[in-house]
Amino acid sequence: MMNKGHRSNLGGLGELARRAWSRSLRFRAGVVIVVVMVAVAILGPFIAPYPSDGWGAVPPKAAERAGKPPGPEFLLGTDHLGRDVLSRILVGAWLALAQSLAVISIGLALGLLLGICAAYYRQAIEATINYIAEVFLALPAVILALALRMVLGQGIHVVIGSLLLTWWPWYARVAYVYARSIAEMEYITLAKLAGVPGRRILVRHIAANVLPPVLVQAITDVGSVLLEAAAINFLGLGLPPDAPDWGIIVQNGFKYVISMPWISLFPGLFILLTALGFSMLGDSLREELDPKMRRRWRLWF
Amino acid sequence: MVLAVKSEGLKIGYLDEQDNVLWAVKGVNLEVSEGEIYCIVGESGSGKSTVALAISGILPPHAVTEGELYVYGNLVIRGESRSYEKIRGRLVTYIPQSPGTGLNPYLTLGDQFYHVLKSLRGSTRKEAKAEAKKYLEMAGLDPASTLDRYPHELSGGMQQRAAIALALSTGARVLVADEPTSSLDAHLRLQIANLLLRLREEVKLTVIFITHDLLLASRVGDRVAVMYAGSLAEVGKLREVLLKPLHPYTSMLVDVIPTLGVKKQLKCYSGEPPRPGSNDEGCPFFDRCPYRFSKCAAEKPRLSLAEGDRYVACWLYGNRE
Amino acid sequence: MRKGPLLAAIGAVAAISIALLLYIWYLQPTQRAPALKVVVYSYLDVITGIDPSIEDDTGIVVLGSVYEPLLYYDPVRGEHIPALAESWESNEDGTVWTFRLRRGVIFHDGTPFTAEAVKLSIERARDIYRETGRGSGYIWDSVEEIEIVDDYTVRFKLAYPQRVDMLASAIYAGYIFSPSALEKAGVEDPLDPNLERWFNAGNEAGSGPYLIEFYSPESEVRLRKFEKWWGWTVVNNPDAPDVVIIRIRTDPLDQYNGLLAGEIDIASSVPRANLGDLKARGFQIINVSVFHNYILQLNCRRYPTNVTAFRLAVMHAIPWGELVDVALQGFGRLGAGVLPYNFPGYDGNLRYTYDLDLARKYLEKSGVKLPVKVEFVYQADYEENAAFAQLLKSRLADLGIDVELKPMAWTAVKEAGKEVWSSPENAPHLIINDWWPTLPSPYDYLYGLFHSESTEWNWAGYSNPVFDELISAAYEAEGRDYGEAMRLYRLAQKMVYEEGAGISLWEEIRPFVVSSRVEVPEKALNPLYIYVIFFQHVKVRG
Amino acid sequence: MWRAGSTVTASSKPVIELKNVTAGYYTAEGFKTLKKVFKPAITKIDLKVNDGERLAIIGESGSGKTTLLRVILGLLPPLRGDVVVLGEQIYRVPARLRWRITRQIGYVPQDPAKSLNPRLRVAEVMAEPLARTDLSEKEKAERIRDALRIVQLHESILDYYPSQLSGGMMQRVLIARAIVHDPEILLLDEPTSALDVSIQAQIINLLCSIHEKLELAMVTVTHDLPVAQYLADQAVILYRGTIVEKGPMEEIIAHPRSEHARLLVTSYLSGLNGLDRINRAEGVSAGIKRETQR
Repeated sequence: MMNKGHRSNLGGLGELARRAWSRSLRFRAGVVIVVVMVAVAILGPFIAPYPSDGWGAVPPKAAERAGKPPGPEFLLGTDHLGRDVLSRILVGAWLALAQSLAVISIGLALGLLLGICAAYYRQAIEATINYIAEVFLALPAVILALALRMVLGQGIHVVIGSLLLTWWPWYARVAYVYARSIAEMEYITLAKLAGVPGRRILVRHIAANVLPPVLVQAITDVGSVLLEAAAINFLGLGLPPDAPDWGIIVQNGFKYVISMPWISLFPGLFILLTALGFSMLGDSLREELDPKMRRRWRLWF
Repeated sequence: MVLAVKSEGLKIGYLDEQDNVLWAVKGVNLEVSEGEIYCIVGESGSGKSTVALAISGILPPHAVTEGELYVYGNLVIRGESRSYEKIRGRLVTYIPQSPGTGLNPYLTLGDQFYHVLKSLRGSTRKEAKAEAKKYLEMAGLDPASTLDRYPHELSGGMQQRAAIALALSTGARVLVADEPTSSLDAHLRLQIANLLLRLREEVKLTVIFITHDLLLASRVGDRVAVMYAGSLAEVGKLREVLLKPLHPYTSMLVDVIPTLGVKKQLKCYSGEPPRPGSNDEGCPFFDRCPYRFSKCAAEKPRLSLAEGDRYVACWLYGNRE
Repeated sequence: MRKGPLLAAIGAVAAISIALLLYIWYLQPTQRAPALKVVVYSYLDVITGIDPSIEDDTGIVVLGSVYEPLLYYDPVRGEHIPALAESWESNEDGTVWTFRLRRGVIFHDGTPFTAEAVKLSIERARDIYRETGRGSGYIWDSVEEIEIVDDYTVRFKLAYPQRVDMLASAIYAGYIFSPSALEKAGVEDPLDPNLERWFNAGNEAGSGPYLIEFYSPESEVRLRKFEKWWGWTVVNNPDAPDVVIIRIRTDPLDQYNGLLAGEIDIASSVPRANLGDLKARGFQIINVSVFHNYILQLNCRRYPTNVTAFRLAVMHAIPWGELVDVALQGFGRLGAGVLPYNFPGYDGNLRYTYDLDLARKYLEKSGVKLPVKVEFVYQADYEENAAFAQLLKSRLADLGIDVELKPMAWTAVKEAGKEVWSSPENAPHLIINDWWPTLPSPYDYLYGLFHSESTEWNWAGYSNPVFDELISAAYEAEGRDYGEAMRLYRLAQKMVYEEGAGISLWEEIRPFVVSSRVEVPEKALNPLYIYVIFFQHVKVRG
Repeated sequence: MWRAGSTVTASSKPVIELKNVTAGYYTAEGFKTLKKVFKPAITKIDLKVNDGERLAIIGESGSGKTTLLRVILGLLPPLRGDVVVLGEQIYRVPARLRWRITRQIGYVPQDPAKSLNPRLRVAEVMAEPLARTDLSEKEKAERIRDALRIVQLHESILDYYPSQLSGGMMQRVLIARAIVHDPEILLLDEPTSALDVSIQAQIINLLCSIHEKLELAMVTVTHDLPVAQYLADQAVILYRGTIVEKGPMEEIIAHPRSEHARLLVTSYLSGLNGLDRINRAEGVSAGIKRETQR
């Protein structure tokens, strides 16, 4: 019989992270990757060897510099317009993080709010929110991006808007499911009987318990959002074509993938690495929240 | 006499998140004779359910074992290796705590019998139906009204009976019942207990009855093993153990159980059972024992013969090897 | 034993299916018809239509093999090649032209080719343009009457002198279709829109060496050899393909992959960066310099590009020296003026220099306050456009001009360009137009791209009555005094250059990549009829 | 502390009074119509709990005891009938303000693990019932300390999260929370069913002593007859939504009149006969003492 008394502790995300750090190699690896990426995002424009290349400017004498393979002068080579690929990637890091974090944070806030309200107030509010969430859940982000692109024109708002519209219902749904199970708990009844005001019940009892698992989910999702943002930009629906977005750099290099594979390869690797970092972080945190997950994982391998 | 179940130094633990082993069962020697109703009594965390899982061969993969376990002479646990191929579902069968979980909710009872019997013996539908009738009747159910029903159409007590009938139809000789009555109402408990008694008489079934309910055990059991913190505290004939408990823990159990119609004062024993993975030195009951003395803290008592065929793990009884 | 029947059933099914497969495999070689010679040609854009009188865009890749004009023109040698007409002559002042038609030609539906078809086809093209402004029928504007002298002689009577031999060999609007098309489409009037609908539904009434077997303009067009074509004895090519598949592959990389996979035999637009790789793999690369140039047009009706000095500043900020290398990987020729190299009226002196100091001076002169933002629209799937756009943006940034890049699909580019006439404030400041001529005359370029009435393609919104007057005069002079006409064209072209309304950025050298099983001889490609492969000359090996 | 059934000293002012109460749930029925059908869980219940009284509501699963509990707690408006709690018609009070009455009920739910918010420390849990009172912070702290003393928990527990507590400690915290604001009624829902037997005894004794000290009305809802006989003097036996028997606890155990009560009582009489039980009650510990003396 597994011991009931030794349930995992929910003493806050900080506590969770501390435990994950001490136990999980994956968590540590994830933290290292994410910290490095954040550092790159902040410092990128300053440490890039050719900052103006990074921002998308084609250098003078572009023809001479174009298509150089990785070497001492250009560590990751140059693209077909003679821009230093490393600088492009470093300068673009903040864009990658800004797009995905903006989507995640706004989507999370919106989803939590609506999901919890749906679970707590029930009835018409529940039905309406769930219906809307379902509709948006069924829409692929790329199609939405296409529509937004038509209506609003090009720009970062297309990326963030379309991803936001497809991600908030996911959090609303996750938050709703957690909140529903928590609303059934006796401590909610106890609080109601004791006259605890509704808003306090919503915040202290329901939201406080919904937040950790949903937040962990959100951390895991950063990678997915990054990939989707890259995909939208890759298709040319989002940012302008000279923006240092990693997806756009991959797309630019795609036509030269045979003769200059480094143009697409390195930004692709950065996308992969960042996504991996966040999902490692989220996965190991989730295991801390729910040790059974880890069990299953162990069994598969 | 054939021993239905025998264990020697059986230890079972689970891997925790850091891959440390938390021992739930810490060296248990059991001897269950054929045709006996053998009760294992203990509180939560005593390891009684883990023993039940080990005997019925359904320990989870992350469990760790040591020692030996025999079922009808078959060595099923030997050190870290476990092999249940020959006995699981054939010699031994398991009844879980909540009656619904033992049955497939998407099949009628008749179909469940058919699937079980087909896979075991290759029975046809007709044969399976005949068998099902036999065992349902044995379990005190009316086959005509239950064979075509789905589990949710039956009451809790009927579900548990059906689960027992299904278990018996496999031809199992040993039935491991893990708290089979704890989710049932009081009068249904009695019926299940009587059913087990009757089956023991009719088919010479060996029943390993896991429960925390001492009074219920006293109705059905021939012998009882009292478990505490993963070890056996006392083993003996049930009646003798209850009427004259030797181990202080057993006597505490007897003291604190409210009995209907006898309004004795319930004795208050402070403390709670130790959590798994806690200090293993000395007697596990040391903290709560009213009769403890210095030796108890230093050395863990081993199960040894106290009087007659009573085995007690307590230094009060000299712990003679 | 209980499992017996089931096993037997499975065994029987397995045995039967194996036997069946063996049988099919055994039969296949004997049942197969004599191997068809198939050529797959991949083309970059969707087909916009196949009405022989109206289509003036990508439909040419189909029309070129299915229909025939009276004459073809070889711009390199500067001579005409007879097609449906065998000989022709004009009167002194070039106002009456007589064409003698080829005998024994039949259309795909079996109807014979006669003078009636010529009159119907050309009048339809001319009249549709006159009535709706669509298509390239304006080239027949001078034609007043087409007289059927006899079944195999037609006479063109013109309102003003023209080189009808040039018109007849135009890439668009000169295709002859069978009068039986009217009946099939159920129309009486050749201008009935239902006839266009009938054509665009995948029907045809041509006389060319190939006929349409399957038409799906977004994905694939299949052509089959027309055995009764009059020219087979002339070309004498027993290895000509029996089936031609025109496969639309809008991603250049797709074309590359298709070549590698053996799904494509001739590709028109693989990424230039991959050509070296293809060459190493044994593919043949035919560099065709085509009359297809990319023209940067500047919006003359919207601030700040409506200021001439500003436009000239932009022109001098373009790094002309490295343009072809960066944007086209060397596969091109730097443009000059508006007309392509080798084309009548070409003037290699009409080039700007890359001179930022000069550009700054013009900028100062323009009085445009910096920083200023301009919009730049170009076709997204043309890699050279994207590369040029980023190059230009960087150089204009050096001047303090911020360029907003707006890559779009071709149809959207066209919509945006046309807006310069309807709502210039919404039209982009800079736009890349690409042009291939309908007829071998400078008029085609200059009228199409810069005439104030050419609202379809004059995306600069350039409107200059003197210019309009000049090219009309030149056009009229063509039939009378070709030298004088060319002089006037040069003058007009120079006006555009000096006002900076537009400039030819580069002319394409189009690398056709051909797999080793196909041979594309020189005469199968003609710079005037861009993208058209004259498959009757193509040889399929093996 | 066990106390004799005859020591009911309270004035007979009723704190809970149910008159002819029928309550239940609406379930959707039918595939096409989705008609809502009322399924009564309790019918025509008359119940009176006097101040200071100890009452057990005994019933097996499906007898309607949970529904009854929810009706008393103001969570489920009955179809018909009056529910008077502490002198007020609880369902005439708007739901928003009902807490003013329900706060006077100290409620201990069935499953301690589900009844404590894992994100709140014990101190916050304990303070909840005091939130809308006009006590000063100091008085509140005093109240909490008193309550903890009564349930025999150390003050240091206030800094703990529920996950750091054992099942027995959680139940004590919940009991302390239920009495911290000095309620008129203590309402217990299966107070020991989730606990081990050795801890069950601790809690039973604790509840008895609380009743003695605070002199409040104590209502225990349970299916466990032996536990009920310690926690109540009066009993009500519920069967299929109706009260089949009511009266003094001992009377019911000794002479059950209704058929269901008889079944219930007999099923709890142990397999060991009564003589054995008495013997055991007296002699068990003696046996061990004998051994130690030796």
